[in-house]
Amino acid sequence: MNPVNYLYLAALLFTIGAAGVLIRRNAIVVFMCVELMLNACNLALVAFSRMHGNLDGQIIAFFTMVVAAAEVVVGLAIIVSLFRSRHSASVDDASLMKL
Amino acid sequence: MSASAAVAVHSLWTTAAEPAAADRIGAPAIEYAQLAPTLIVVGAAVVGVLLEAFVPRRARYHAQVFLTVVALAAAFAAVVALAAGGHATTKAGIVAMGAIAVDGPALFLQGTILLTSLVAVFTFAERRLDPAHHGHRVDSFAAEAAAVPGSEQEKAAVKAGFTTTEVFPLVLFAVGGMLVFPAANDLLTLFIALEVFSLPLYLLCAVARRKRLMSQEAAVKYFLLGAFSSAFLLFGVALMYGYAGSVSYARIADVVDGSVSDITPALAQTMGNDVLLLIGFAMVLMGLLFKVGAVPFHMWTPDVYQGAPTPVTGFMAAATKVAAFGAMLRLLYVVLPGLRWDWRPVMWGVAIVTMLAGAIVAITQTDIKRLLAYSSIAHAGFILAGVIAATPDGVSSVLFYLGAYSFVTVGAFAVVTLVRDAGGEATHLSKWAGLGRRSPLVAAVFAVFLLAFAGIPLTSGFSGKFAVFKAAAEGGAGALVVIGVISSAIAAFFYIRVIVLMFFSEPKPEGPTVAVPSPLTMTTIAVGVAVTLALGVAPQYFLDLAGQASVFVR
Amino acid sequence: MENLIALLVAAPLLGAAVLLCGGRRLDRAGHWLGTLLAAASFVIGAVLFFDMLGRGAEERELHQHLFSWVPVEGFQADIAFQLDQLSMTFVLLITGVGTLIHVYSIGYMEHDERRRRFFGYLNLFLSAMLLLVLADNYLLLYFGWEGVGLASYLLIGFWQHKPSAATAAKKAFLVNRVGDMGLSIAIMLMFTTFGTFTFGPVLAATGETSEGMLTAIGLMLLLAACGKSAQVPLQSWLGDAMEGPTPVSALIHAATMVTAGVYLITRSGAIFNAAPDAQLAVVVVGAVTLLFGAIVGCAKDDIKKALAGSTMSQIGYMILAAGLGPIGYAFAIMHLVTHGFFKAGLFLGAGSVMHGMNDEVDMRKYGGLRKYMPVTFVTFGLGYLAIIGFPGLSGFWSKDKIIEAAFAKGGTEGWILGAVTLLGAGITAYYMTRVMIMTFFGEKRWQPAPDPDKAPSAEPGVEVHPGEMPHPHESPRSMTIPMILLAFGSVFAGGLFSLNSAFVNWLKPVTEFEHGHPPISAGAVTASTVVVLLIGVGIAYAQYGRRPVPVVAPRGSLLTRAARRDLLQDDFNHIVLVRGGEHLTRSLVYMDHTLVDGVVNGTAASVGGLSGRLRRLQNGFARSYAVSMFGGTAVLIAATLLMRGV
Amino acid sequence: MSFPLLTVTAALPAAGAILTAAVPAARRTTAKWLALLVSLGTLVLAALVAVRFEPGGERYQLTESHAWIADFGVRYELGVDGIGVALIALTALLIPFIVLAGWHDADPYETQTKRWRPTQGFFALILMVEAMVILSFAATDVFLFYILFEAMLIPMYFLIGGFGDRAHTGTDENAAAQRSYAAVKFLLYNLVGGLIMLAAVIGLYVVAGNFSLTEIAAARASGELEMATDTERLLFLGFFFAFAVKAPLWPLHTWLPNAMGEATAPVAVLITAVVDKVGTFAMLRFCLQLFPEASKWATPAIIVLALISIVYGALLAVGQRDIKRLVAYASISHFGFIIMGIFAMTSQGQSGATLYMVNHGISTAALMLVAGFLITRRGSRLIADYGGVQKVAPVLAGTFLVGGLATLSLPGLAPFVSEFLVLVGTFARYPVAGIVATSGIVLAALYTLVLYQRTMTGPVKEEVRAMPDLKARELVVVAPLIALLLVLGVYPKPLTEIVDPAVRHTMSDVQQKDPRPEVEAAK
Repeated sequence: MNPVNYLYLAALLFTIGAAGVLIRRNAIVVFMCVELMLNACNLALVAFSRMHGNLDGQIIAFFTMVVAAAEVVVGLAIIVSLFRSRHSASVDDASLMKL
Repeated sequence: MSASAAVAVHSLWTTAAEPAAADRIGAPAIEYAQLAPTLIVVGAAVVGVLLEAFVPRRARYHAQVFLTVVALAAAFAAVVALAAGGHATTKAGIVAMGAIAVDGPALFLQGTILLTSLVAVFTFAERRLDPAHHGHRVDSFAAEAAAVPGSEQEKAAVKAGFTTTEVFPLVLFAVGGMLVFPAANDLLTLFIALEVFSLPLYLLCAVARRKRLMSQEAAVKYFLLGAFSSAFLLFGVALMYGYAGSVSYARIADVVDGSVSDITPALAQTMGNDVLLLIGFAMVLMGLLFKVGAVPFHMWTPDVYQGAPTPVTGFMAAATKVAAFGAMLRLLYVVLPGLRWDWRPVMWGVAIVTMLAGAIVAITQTDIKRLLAYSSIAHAGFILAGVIAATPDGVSSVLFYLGAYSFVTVGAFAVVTLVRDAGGEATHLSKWAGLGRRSPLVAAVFAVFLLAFAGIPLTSGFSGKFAVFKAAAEGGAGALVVIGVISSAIAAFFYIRVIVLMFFSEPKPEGPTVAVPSPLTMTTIAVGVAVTLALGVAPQYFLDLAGQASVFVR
Repeated sequence: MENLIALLVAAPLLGAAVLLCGGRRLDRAGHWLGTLLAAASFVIGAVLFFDMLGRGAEERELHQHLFSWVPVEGFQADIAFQLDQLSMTFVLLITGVGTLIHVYSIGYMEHDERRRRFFGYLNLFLSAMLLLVLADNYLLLYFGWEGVGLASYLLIGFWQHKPSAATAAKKAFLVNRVGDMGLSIAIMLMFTTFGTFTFGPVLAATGETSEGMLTAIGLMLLLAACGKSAQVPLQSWLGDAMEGPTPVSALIHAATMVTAGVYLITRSGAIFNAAPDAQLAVVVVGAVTLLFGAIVGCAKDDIKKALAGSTMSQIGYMILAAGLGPIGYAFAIMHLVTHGFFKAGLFLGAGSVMHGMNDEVDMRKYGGLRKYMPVTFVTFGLGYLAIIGFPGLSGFWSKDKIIEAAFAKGGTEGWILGAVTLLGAGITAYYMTRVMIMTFFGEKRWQPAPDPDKAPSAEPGVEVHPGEMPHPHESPRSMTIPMILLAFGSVFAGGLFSLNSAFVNWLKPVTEFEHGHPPISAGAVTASTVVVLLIGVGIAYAQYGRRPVPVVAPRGSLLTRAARRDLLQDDFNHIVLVRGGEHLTRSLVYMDHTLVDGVVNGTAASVGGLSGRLRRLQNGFARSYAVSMFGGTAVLIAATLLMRGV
Repeated sequence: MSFPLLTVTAALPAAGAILTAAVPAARRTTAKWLALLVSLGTLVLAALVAVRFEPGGERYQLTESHAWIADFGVRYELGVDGIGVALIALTALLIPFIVLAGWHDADPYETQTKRWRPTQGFFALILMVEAMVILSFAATDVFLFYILFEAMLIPMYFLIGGFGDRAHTGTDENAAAQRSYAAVKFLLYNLVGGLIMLAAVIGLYVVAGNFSLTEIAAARASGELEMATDTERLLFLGFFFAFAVKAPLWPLHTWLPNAMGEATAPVAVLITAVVDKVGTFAMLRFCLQLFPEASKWATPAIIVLALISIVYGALLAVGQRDIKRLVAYASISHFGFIIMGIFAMTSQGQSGATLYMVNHGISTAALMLVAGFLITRRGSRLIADYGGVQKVAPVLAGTFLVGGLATLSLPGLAPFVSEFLVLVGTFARYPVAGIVATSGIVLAALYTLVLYQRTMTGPVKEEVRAMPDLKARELVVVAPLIALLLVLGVYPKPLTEIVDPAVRHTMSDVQQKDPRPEVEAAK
């Protein structure tokens, strides 16, 4: 089957993720959408790797997963601390600083 | 444009290095010597973590400060040694299996980053600005970042004299990432380095001792948007990999130029499809533009600059820009010179919008930190003008500008930490009224920094601005220079507004006090002023340095 | 010999410098020093004069080159003097009359605490005036020209505490400046045409350029002359100039400075001779002013203003004569000299009268003074006879010649000019008789002295007690002697000059002279002059001698009223120039603020507004930031693709 | 490499500035004397420059040249021609008087804190400005000049904004507001001008490859350095704009009245008599030498603007109610004359313009400083608040009158010579312009005499009845200036001798010959 379709899928996932970031209010969900985007990237990488028949893409995918994991750690730490001090994880509530 | 021509132009600012055999499987050969700076810093960071774990709380602060300062100093020494050893020019090369380039720009920027971080770290370690709580000296960071603001737990932590000494390892990690970022020689390293220096910064933003809510909010915004942008960057990486079948800069460049020998059918197919390349490039570029805070990817800047603890802001504003522009230079000059005719117009647009928007919006700011944030946006625009030049002078001018700018920034934010009232730093401009009457010296110093930002002659700001504009003009971007000049005229307005405020308006009775800092912050400010004036009056030496360092290895 | 010329100028200049910088310690001796130096300058002048007489008509012209003033590439202006018969005439007049008036002032200004400064100014004037007539190039002449302007400004406004005086001074300077514009433009024209503005070369080279250019230069010179010599249309300042102390009016605004215009035109004769149109303009100006001044003189009740009007008219004669060209120059100068004597005499007389009458200037409040101040009466009377041209006295000789010359112009022009001059002679007789009668004859119409606060025009000096009746008395010797001497001048000078036309021969080498041939015999002209004269006197006698003169001026005819207001010239100036100017400046100030400044401020404001609007995009919501990033990326991608045209 | 006289001449005041600033707060008088001595020393050095300069010799003399910023093709190059010498002399001459006149202008208010040291700052800034101005008159490197041209603004800015005229109407608050408005306006106008010039400077570098005035000019003359017409014109405009703001030329003039009105009289003199001269000087030296063709191209427009400045400035001066603003607008009119003289492109015009710079400096200084003394006595800048001063303070009034007469360029006083030269020079090429400009002499008389009449003559106002006459210090300030006006009015030869050769050079740079007199031309 033509690997290009995977690319289309990846693009689709990426767009969905981006849309989620733009639409959802809850910081956690937003962050999950970012993760989705990262995974879209992984899919694309793997697809290309397959297409070119070399391993770079797949290696990068592994790196990406690690990075994503690290991001989760940092991100959740920040979001949770925010949640605890405000009792809300809505990104829209957090707007002390503007203009 | 034809491949040969591309190569010709290309060779303007690159020298060929013996091809690093990336895909040969075998024990990786790591040139530790040439990676020394990064290794020192990262190693020290790890040690710092261990210190956190094992050293008793009393001693941590001193241990960490000592470790950090020594590490940064040592790393800087290593950079100097490398440069002296000719690795910046003759012996420049690709190391770590083609992952990292050790060449002029890389070393110059690493040196700059290390020095800036060093002076910035002094402000991290400053503990004299606020009166001691319960007999414990306090710095700018929360006693216990995890504790809810205003909670009993926090009070207890303060009582116990906790301090977030973790910031020092975090800074070291960030610096480590920044050192790699401009030296990254393949897209993967680029991405990893980006994350390595971003994540600690997200955390650092969150740990302010005063105004913690704002601090946390800043962190969240920075983090979400940062992650968002890095996702874009990663997708861009994926697409470019898809296009070239490799993430190595050299390889991609060849593919772009069409000067590759071994063309597999797949490669032939993807090579034909420039859309991959262009979209990929655009997305990677977006990731970098986000980091340098170029319009329209700048919107995090004011909020984060304002919310983050001021020492962090200073560090971030200075070092991040250096690293990110370094990476951008390498990407544009090494990977995509063949695409010059595609990216230059786009960058033109970005530069123009950035310069103007930064300058214009700054006019109506009322908070000094936000003001500086917008000024940093405008400066990003100026630097972009130099990047666009696409000439060796362009590179050197950008390098010079980055060096000059980062010290002014660190110094300026260091001064901001000094002006305090009951609520911590008094960052609202109205509070600065009549500062010149209260403490002429501090006001004068800050005026010097502002004048440098405004690019008044005899300050480093002018030398830098002149350098980039000159490069841009020679690169045929005359219109850009004119717009740059106009926007600096607009920008001048608000810098001057602050000066007027400080010197010509009567001080308010309930105005802020100017804390007398410890030698640490004094050093920071002193270095800032010294460099500002030195680069303003006699920039030749540093221009030479930047000039010699302006050749990328490929 | 020629090295003495500089001393002529230097002596009074030294006096001015010393007196003005010397400070109070000179107050007691100051006036003597001033007078002495004026006299010194006169003596030097006399020496030079006799030396000049000693030499043949041709080598009488002397030159002295002091140093080069403004040496610039292609531009040479020197401080250099030229003393020929023409300038010599003026030197003698200026220093002579000047010295007399210095003497007179010693008495007249006795009670003024700023007398030292007054003499300083007088000396300044003398040196400037001498510089004017001795200069050998137009730029240096301009130097003197403005110098006398300054002196006149300072002296008119000498009693600065009087707003009227200050205003008059300013007015005089400004009107003169308008004239000066003409002079400087003339100089520029000369420079661009001849490459120089030294008398010799310029006047020699008139043949080498177009008549149009010469006409232009001539007209510009005429403008200058109008300003300095109070000719229509720039005459308005002279009347107000009478605000100055009387000696000043006598010296500057009667005898010397105001005649500078005549000098200028005569000096530039060569130019005018080659530019008939310019000459015509000169003649017209002269004729008009001649009548204008005369008419104004008839209506004024202020004795000095009446005399001022007459001065204007007499100078009109001179200008007219000068406009006639070679047939007139000599007579213009001759009349200038005689006029210098008798008009100065008249003014000093008037001053002496005022001195005796608590500084009252309104003739309607004089009357019957002849018994009380005989010397003044006699000298003034002689001056009167002289000016109306009573046969045998100075005025007769000079004016009669001018009238002849006017007729001699020939053609209808000649007739018209002749008629005008004759008419002028008649009017002169009328208003001078009027002055004479109102002042010295008839019954007393004295009034108690006005309250100085109400009428600030009272000259400080004789202490005046409000309400006190004046007690006329003869003036001190220091004042009468000069009057007597001048009276001599006004009686005999004319005759002397005309003795086998000595004066004409004297000037001929400079101004070249040709005999005019009037269509009617000279005798007839003279006769008609005398007749007209008698008519004038008769009318005046009928009006003022026969019936009492009302103390309060009757309303009078339209013309009279207009004449009292200087024929509405000031009103015109006020409405058109002053008001218009005020409006212009006010609107310009407004424009500068709103328009020129407004544009810049507006730009700044609009940038600020833009900033405010852009600022709102920064609304603090992370998601909207994300949107801008997303959109930005989209644009970035689109742009990149577009660049490639994919 | 001979003795670096020019550098030293500029370095002395700079060093003096630092020393003065370092004088401890309590020792105000010491600071004043120090500043005075330094300025006098500088005067001596400037005199030395004038002596060492041979009119007949090289175009640029006392030259110095050191490498500075090779990357920008910038060298530290100094050298003076006659024009530079004249203006350096003027600067060095005026500063002592400015210092002396401002002796008490920066004494602290009672309310001010101990740590705030206005006095030292005031004199230090003045000296700093002097140093920069002198150096900019001597700079033969475009970049060096530009840097000084811009850097000069900062001390001036603090002088204007930090030390306002204490005689103001209204509350202290809005006085302070007006003052900082004036300061900001001054800075922004000039900064914008400077930045636009920066673009042109960069452009020049791109075209020429270095910044050495002499080299570029030579290359231009020899034709080695060709400039596309449009390029040259754009560059010219970039330079000219900055100078026109500084000069200032209508319609870029509005900053001057504010600045001069709000600043203390000595600072106002510093602005108009010294700093603004840099603008006109630069037109003569840089615009004409670097862009001769463009200069010729722009001349008609510039002449028109200059004419507008002359008439407009004079008319607005007539309309002013504030003495200092009046003088400011008068200066605008005079700058119109200077610029017209420069661009008339005749040797009379340009010599005249140069003399005009010097004479205007002296005359304005005389007038403005006396006005300052007057204002400090009465505590008001409004003309309407005065009257009859002549009666109570004759010496003050007399000197004021002389200053005024100089301003209306009365023959015998220095400005007449220069003004007439400018007029003749302009008339020779542009008769109409010459004639229109001549109307300026009437207007000048108008505003000067009106000012004198309203303030000095008439009945004595109550408020001025007790006004003391000039003190010794003030007399020391004014008398020499007036003497100088008289001397230069009658014997300007020493000046013209120095200036003439320089003008001849400039004329040859723009390849212009004086129009020959009609009579000669006919032959």
